[in-house]
Amino acid sequence: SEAAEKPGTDKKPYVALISKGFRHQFWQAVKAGAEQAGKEFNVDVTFEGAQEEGNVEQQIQLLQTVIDKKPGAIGFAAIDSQAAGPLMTQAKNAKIPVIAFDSGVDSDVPITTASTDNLAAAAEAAKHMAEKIGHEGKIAMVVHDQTSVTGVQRRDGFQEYIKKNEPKIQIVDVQYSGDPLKATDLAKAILTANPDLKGIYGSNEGAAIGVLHAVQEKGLTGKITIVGFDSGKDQIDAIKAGTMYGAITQNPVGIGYETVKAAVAAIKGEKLPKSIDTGFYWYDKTNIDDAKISAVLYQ
Amino acid sequence: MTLLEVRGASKSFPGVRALDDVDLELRHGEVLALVGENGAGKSTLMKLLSGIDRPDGGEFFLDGVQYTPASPRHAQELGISIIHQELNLMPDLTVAQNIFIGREPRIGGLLLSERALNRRTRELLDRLGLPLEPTDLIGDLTVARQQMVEIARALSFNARVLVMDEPTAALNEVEVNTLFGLIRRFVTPTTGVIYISHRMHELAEITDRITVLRDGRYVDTLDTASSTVPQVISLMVGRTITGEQRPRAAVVTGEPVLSVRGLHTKALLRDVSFEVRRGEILGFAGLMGAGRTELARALVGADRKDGGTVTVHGREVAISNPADAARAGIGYLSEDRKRYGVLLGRSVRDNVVLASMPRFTSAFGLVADRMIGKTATDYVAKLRIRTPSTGQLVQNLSGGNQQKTVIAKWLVRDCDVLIFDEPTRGIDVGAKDEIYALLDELAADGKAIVMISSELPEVLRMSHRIAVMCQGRITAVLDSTDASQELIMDYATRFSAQGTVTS
Amino acid sequence: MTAIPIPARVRGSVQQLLALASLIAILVFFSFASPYFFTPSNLVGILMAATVTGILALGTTFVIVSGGIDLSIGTGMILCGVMTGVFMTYWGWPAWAGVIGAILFGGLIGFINGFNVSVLGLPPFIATLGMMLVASGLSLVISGTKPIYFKEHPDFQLLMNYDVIPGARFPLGVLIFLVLTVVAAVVLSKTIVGRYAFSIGSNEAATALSGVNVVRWKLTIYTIAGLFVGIAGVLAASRLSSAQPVGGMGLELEAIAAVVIGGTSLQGGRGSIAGTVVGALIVAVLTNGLRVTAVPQEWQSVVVGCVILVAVYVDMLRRKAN
Amino acid sequence: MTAIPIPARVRGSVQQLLALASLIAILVFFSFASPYFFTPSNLVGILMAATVTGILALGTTFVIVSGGIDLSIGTGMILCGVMTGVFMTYWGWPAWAGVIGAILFGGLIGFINGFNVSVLGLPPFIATLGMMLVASGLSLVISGTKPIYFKEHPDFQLLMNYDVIPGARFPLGVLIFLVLTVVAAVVLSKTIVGRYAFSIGSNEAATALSGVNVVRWKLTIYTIAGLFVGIAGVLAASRLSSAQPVGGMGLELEAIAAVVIGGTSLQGGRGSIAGTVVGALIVAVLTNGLRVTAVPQEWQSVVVGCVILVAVYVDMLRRKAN
Ligand SMILES: Nc1ncnc2c1ncn2[C@@H]1O[C@H](COP(=O)(O)OP(=O)(O)OP(=O)(O)O)[C@@H](O)[C@H]1O
Ligand SMILES: Nc1ncnc2c1ncn2[C@@H]1O[C@H](COP(=O)(O)OP(=O)(O)OP(=O)(O)O)[C@@H](O)[C@H]1O
Ligand SMILES: [Mg+2]
Ligand SMILES: [Mg+2]
Repeated sequence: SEAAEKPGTDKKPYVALISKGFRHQFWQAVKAGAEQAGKEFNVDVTFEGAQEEGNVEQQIQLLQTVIDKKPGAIGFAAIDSQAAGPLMTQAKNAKIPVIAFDSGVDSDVPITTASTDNLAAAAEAAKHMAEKIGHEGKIAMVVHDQTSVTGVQRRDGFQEYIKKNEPKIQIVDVQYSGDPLKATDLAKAILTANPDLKGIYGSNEGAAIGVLHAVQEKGLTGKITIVGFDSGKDQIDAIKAGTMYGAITQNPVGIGYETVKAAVAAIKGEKLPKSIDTGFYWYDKTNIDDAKISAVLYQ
Repeated sequence: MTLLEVRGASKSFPGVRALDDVDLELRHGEVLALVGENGAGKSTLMKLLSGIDRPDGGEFFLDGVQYTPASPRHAQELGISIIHQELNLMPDLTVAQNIFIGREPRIGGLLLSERALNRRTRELLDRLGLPLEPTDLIGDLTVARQQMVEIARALSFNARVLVMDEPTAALNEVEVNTLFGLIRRFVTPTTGVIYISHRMHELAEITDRITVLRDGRYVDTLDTASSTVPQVISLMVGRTITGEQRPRAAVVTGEPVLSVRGLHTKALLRDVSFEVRRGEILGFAGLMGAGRTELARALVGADRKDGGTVTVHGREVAISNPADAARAGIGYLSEDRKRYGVLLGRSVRDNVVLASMPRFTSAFGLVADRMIGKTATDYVAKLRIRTPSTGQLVQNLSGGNQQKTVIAKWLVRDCDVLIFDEPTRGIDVGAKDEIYALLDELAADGKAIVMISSELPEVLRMSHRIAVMCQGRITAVLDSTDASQELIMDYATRFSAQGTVTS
Repeated sequence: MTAIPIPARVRGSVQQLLALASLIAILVFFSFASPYFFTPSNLVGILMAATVTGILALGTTFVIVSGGIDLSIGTGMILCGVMTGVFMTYWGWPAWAGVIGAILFGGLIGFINGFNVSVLGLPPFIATLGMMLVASGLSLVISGTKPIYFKEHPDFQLLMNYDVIPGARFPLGVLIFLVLTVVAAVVLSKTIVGRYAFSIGSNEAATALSGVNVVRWKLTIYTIAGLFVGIAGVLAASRLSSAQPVGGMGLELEAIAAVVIGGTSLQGGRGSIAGTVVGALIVAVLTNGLRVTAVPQEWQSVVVGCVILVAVYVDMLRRKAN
Repeated sequence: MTAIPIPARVRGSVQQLLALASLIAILVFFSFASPYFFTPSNLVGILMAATVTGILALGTTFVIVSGGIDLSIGTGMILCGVMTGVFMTYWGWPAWAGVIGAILFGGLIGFINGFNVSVLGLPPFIATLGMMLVASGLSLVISGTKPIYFKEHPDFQLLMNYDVIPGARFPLGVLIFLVLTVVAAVVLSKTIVGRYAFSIGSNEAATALSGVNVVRWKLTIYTIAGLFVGIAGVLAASRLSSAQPVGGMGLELEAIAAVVIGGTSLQGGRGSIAGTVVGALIVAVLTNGLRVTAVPQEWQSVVVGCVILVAVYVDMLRRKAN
């Protein structure tokens, strides 16, 4: 109902979530999970993210505004946790419990963290890539972003796994873009410069879609192993059709849900574990229709 | 020893040899006229003198000492002050700020003192007797007043040599007299003035000698006292011009083409009514700021009207912008060539056809370049526009030739009513006669012509009837047979005590 | 006076040749730097990468020549893509109707810009900045912040990708870009709207006083730019076989840069379509070349920035020398 | 002649008052719309949000008044922030030296822009677009694509956050913004560089003919803008207690929008610092108000876009009526 969405119009507790962005489907799925929990536990939930994903300054401003509204609890997915330090202290002084989500907040203020281990998830993607290409050959990476924690972890987790376990696999290029159109042109250039490439990894939905279209446009469908991240209809279809090998998905709905659930517990003063693992899954043609997987995929 | 001497100055532009081995000598205490046809190279020579352009060859001497002006500032420091043909003012700054740009009074070397600036400007303006407000924005002033600011600025330097490139082109008789007074006061045994003008009758009044340029070359220098106007003109154009005096025309009795009733604007115009007949030239005379330009602009919809009707060929027309006016058959040639006349960055060709593009466009919207080229060539020849080709950018033409280009634009459009605001501004004597002939021809063709001019002899010579304006009202409409300079000036100064006109 | 006539036409084409020279220099450089660069497939890739920005730049050339600016083309394009999805997927229109609808929608965006600029008299920068924000928000609102897929129209992606030359890979999208270039060049240099764009850009007040209905023609000019935005949006959606509701910000600067690199003056009154295409290609070739030669990405924008400066500077010097 | 003299001074201040009226209207609206809006802490929050963009807008007002444009302020600010990190963390300079160093570095960026524009004669749009790209790349290169933290200077964040009024929350950063506003206003309206900025923007050729060394003064003007960029960069870094190497793109448009909303003409020659501040506040208040009233985020940019259009239009109408 209208009233339920407006904070402060009744005595319901209010939980404010500040995320890294809101435009991408991933965040929309987190939002959906959070709102679901909001209904279930009868709390008001708002969800806001930086207009421009990765803009620390914008996120800090959102956080400031929210703290001024004195919510019952705050959920926070920090773009840069150190940058948020002063505001974390401010929240603590105002006695507003903070729940970190998506990635950790490097501060002792948050009571708990609902997140996925991005390093481990990326390593899982690397493992599947290595198996598929027979543990040797050249591969490349298209990473959605060069500086954010998820971007860096999804890059480093992948790279480190290959370095440690796959001596015959060579990563020839790492380029950055999460915009599908730009990622397409960029992946095409990588394919051009490396005719003997065996596989490409795309570190989020936008990057993976870009890689997919680049391979199609180059007429290399089936010859290049594509491993992606997140979900979305394009990736799901491509995996079903066999044009993409598989992808890692987090459980974005679960992240949102767990965050609000933890916030409610914190408002009530209940004890919470130090971290809540929301998990990740590898999915490909063989398991995509499993109930456990399809529950965490968003279209 | 001479005050200023030029020896063998040469200057070329792409496609044009503007100056070819020109000599010039300015003596102490004299006013030297520099005359020549449009494009003869007068302005170019002055630009070399004042350090704006570098010469290709030639030497300059000031009091016998050779100098090479490196920049306008350098020339100024040497004591050479110049009023350019094209206005060079900052429209967003005030009168005072414009006059003292680069020489602002400061407090403690850091902060500007607006008060001191305005005081000094007020002193200067009072000394020169110019009716200007130091704090007015230049952009709000008419061309004539802007020209006065230029004059004030040039005189504010302690100059030895004052160069005036057509300072009177935008002025009318009264202001011209003010200017001459200023020049006479400026000239002392240590100073001199170079005076460029196309108004021949001014030369006798103010100058001592006359130097003539033709086609970028030095022709001759005459003593003003011992030479006649036809003599000067024939040197200028290289042939004799029979400056035939047009017989004063009889009253035209064709049907009215344009009739204006009760035109009114908030700022100035009060109940202006007049009509122009087929085949008639209606002259508009008045002092600066009388409202003639404002009338023309309101009429064609360039400015807001607050009342009044306009009828063309007996049908009332609603005009809310110049496009409506053009559709109704009314064309307006503005007095401010640079701002409202030409497209400086486009070719002569593009300018000439600008008002008539649809005529040169096929059904598919494609423009007929060949036809445009032909038309442009025709008019360049007809008006003797001096340009290497019709593709030349208008900004590279001399001032007078730019003016001819604007006139050509309206000739191509073929309107029933043509309003010419100062049509001969900056045009040389020979060309002026050509334009007069053209206007006569247009009238004879059955067009109705409104001619606004600040040169009374021109108004008297050309018009069948003359409307005189004062303070936004028409104070008289005279038949040309009855009109005289004195009578016109009388009606042009019919101010009333309350600021309204009694007529 | 001795006239040495150099027809303006000849000088004009020499200038374009010179801008082209910068492009060729860059092409030659990368051809030596990487064996993979000067291959048919990579060159086609460059053209594809240039298509969307290039089409935006074509349309915005009209606006810039007329002395205006259009900041709404980037997010406007995204919105047109979303509208393609709305028409074809949500409303079930046939593909041709969806495409035409989205292009006309682009025209509508342009028309509104033109209205704000010419009728209301807002500064073009502000009018189109406002539209940029509005369009970026509306894309999200209309799409529900999800990509829209063309389920019912699996062939829609052929609009960009169909190989026009059997055997060789030459995508339809690139052909469309080339055709649009010719159309834009003809419209700008040979039709009345093009002439008026130049006149208005050169001196709007004088053009109006010449009896030209400046309001109407500015409306037309912005609408033309909007139609190009619509086409770009449709092609971008076709390429990704989905309407992506995010992005587009920054694309306007890229397109305007292409126009300016091509020698069109932001003051208005001067410019050419040929220049714009060369400008768009310079950016596309540079970006691709740096990727193919695997220059670390953080250095890429440094290099692109410097090359743009140098290219425009060299172009300017040569013009002066002319 | 009946002169009806309206001194330029009076007209100017009336205009500013009117722009202020739009701001007040928005403030009143949100005060009624949300109980959280008109609270001291939220108002201070708005000022803090306006600080960085506002300071950028102050500097760029000089450039725009002089008829130029500066697109490099957004990424340039990011680069200055990174340099703060380099000086203070990598090189171990004391805080005061790091701050001054970074501000001077901003001046250097501005100086290079000024050099490219006035000495080389590049169009300001291109010159500063090139710098925008170079700065955004250099930030990544220099920082190693990682944020730089001020480990050795835990107090550095106080530069932005220190409460100047004991007890009440009024951060030092906002005070700095206010002081800079006064400084900029004095420099623009009362000193020679301000006067020449107006003069150059009004008619550059005529200014040069008047003997003003236009090249030198344009260098100065761009350098001033650069110094403001440096200050903004330092404050942004202080606020985040880290130098973030990404972002900044788009901020230039926001700052320019503030300047234009404030009544400064992009043609140059007209403008004021007071207007710029009001423009910056309009954007900041609007953004904050929409958040506080919990307008869905995808609608926010639509609303901001529309309000900007309306505010500028109303301002224009009132000016005309004057
Ligand atoms: N920058 C330029 N580029 C090309 N040609 C030029 C340039 N400046 C002047 N010219 C040409 O040089 C010639 C002389 O021009 P100038 O302006 O000196 O004439 P003028 O005697 O002052 O004429 P007017 O009486 O019309 O003002 C003209 O043919 C003009 O077209
Ligand atoms: N753009 C403007 N802004 C403000 N006032 C103006 C403007 N243009 C003209 N005026 C004023 O309107 C009055 C009429 O000027 P207008 O130009 O119509 O006179 P005019 O008879 O054509 O004289 P001239 O053209 O010789 O100066 C003058 O008082 C002038 O100061
Ligand atoms: Mg001249
Ligand atoms: Mg007049």
